[in-house]
Amino acid sequence: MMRLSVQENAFDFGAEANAFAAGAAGAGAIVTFTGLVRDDGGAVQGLMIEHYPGMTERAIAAMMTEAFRRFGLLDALVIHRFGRLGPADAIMMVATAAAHRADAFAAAEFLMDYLKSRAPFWKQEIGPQGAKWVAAKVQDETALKRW
Amino acid sequence: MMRLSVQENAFDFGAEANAFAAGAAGAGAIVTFTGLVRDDGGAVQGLMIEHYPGMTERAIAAMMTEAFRRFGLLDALVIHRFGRLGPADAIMMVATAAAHRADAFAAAEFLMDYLKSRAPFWKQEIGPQGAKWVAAKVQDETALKRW
Amino acid sequence: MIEVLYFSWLRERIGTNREQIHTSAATVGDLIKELAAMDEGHALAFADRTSLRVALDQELADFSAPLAGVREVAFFPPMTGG
Amino acid sequence: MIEVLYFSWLRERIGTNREQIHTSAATVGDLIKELAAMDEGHALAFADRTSLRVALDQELADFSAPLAGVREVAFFPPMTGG
Repeated sequence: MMRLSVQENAFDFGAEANAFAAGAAGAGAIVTFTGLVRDDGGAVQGLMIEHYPGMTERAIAAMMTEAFRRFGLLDALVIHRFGRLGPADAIMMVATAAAHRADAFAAAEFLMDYLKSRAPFWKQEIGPQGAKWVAAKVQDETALKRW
Repeated sequence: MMRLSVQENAFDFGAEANAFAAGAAGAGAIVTFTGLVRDDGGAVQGLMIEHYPGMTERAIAAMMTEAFRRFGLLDALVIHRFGRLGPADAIMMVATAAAHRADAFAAAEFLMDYLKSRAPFWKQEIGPQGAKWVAAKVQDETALKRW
Repeated sequence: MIEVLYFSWLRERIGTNREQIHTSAATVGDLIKELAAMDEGHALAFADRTSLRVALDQELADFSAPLAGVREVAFFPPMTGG
Repeated sequence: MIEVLYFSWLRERIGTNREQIHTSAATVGDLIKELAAMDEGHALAFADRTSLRVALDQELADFSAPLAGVREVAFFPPMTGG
């Protein structure tokens, strides 16, 4: 069982987390991650997120399937937004359910590491001087090596 | 900033997660963990959790202070229930907020490892044959060594 | 006089969750010896020290810790929170 | 004929998000050479190959991958999701 949504609309983090926990029959451990738009003290007025429709869903589904296999998950959820986002908006969330906490944590970190560098999203920061593409970080690429 | 609650009443995981995310000004990453009562295929009808009032709050506050110091957290939340719980009830939750995901994940895992073995809670499983104290796991003690 | 608290199966074996003890024990270890000698329930509760933990005034401590100035001693098995 | 897609600053430099290309290029590397030679925008987009990624029919691939049977090629910079 897993659910994935690539969407322009905002989502309700808490409502999604509750629905996920309620549906994860037999789980002892639920981990969620949510990424928020940081305003960096006013330097960032928002984000514009571009993605590759079709490939995005395919790439995320492949990561989720791999996470199930590696960590024996009972359930997983990925929601990722695209389009225009404002400061403090939730960009995306991941939720994982497992019998025990070590697997739920590891799966959430695995999914995050792969979403950062292997799902076709590109972020643009909108600031007082206009829009600027966010550069990929070396440490995000390095993070993949641990899996 | 941090909040901790040791309580007998149930809590609303999603509502707490949303309130936490809304209050974590400047955060880019929010991690939550929730522990649920596993029914183990009907073998567990519920839990009875005993604790040491006073020491519990003190021990959790000390762990949270240490997590702030180590991981540069922006905010943290711990809710832990005691008393009688039913199958699939949420036992406890942890939430951490940081600028970046690595710190939010590490802090949540640190808090969980310490809550498991250093906060004065004792779980009793209630099953068809009556009540049975849950034994501490060697791997929970071992998990502390990584910090 | 010292307040001694018991939790989980230590509480069940001893049959109470707290008792006041007059003692001149210098350390936790000395106190354990005195308590274990009180009756069968106490003896059973303190039989296996590898699964015994202690807190002095609500802080975890070792069996070698001195009792001077301590008002509350708690004995319990390894914790199982989370 | 192959459908070529561009994202992020590759799209901006080239000035379009997709174009249809008649090519007999055998590999991604060969196709990049052809595209880079088209005009200034393409040349600029493909100037730095260390920050260039490619997907063939929506799967990540290497520059040495063959194009035989491929219908959709996408070029983009390193991804920044999450």
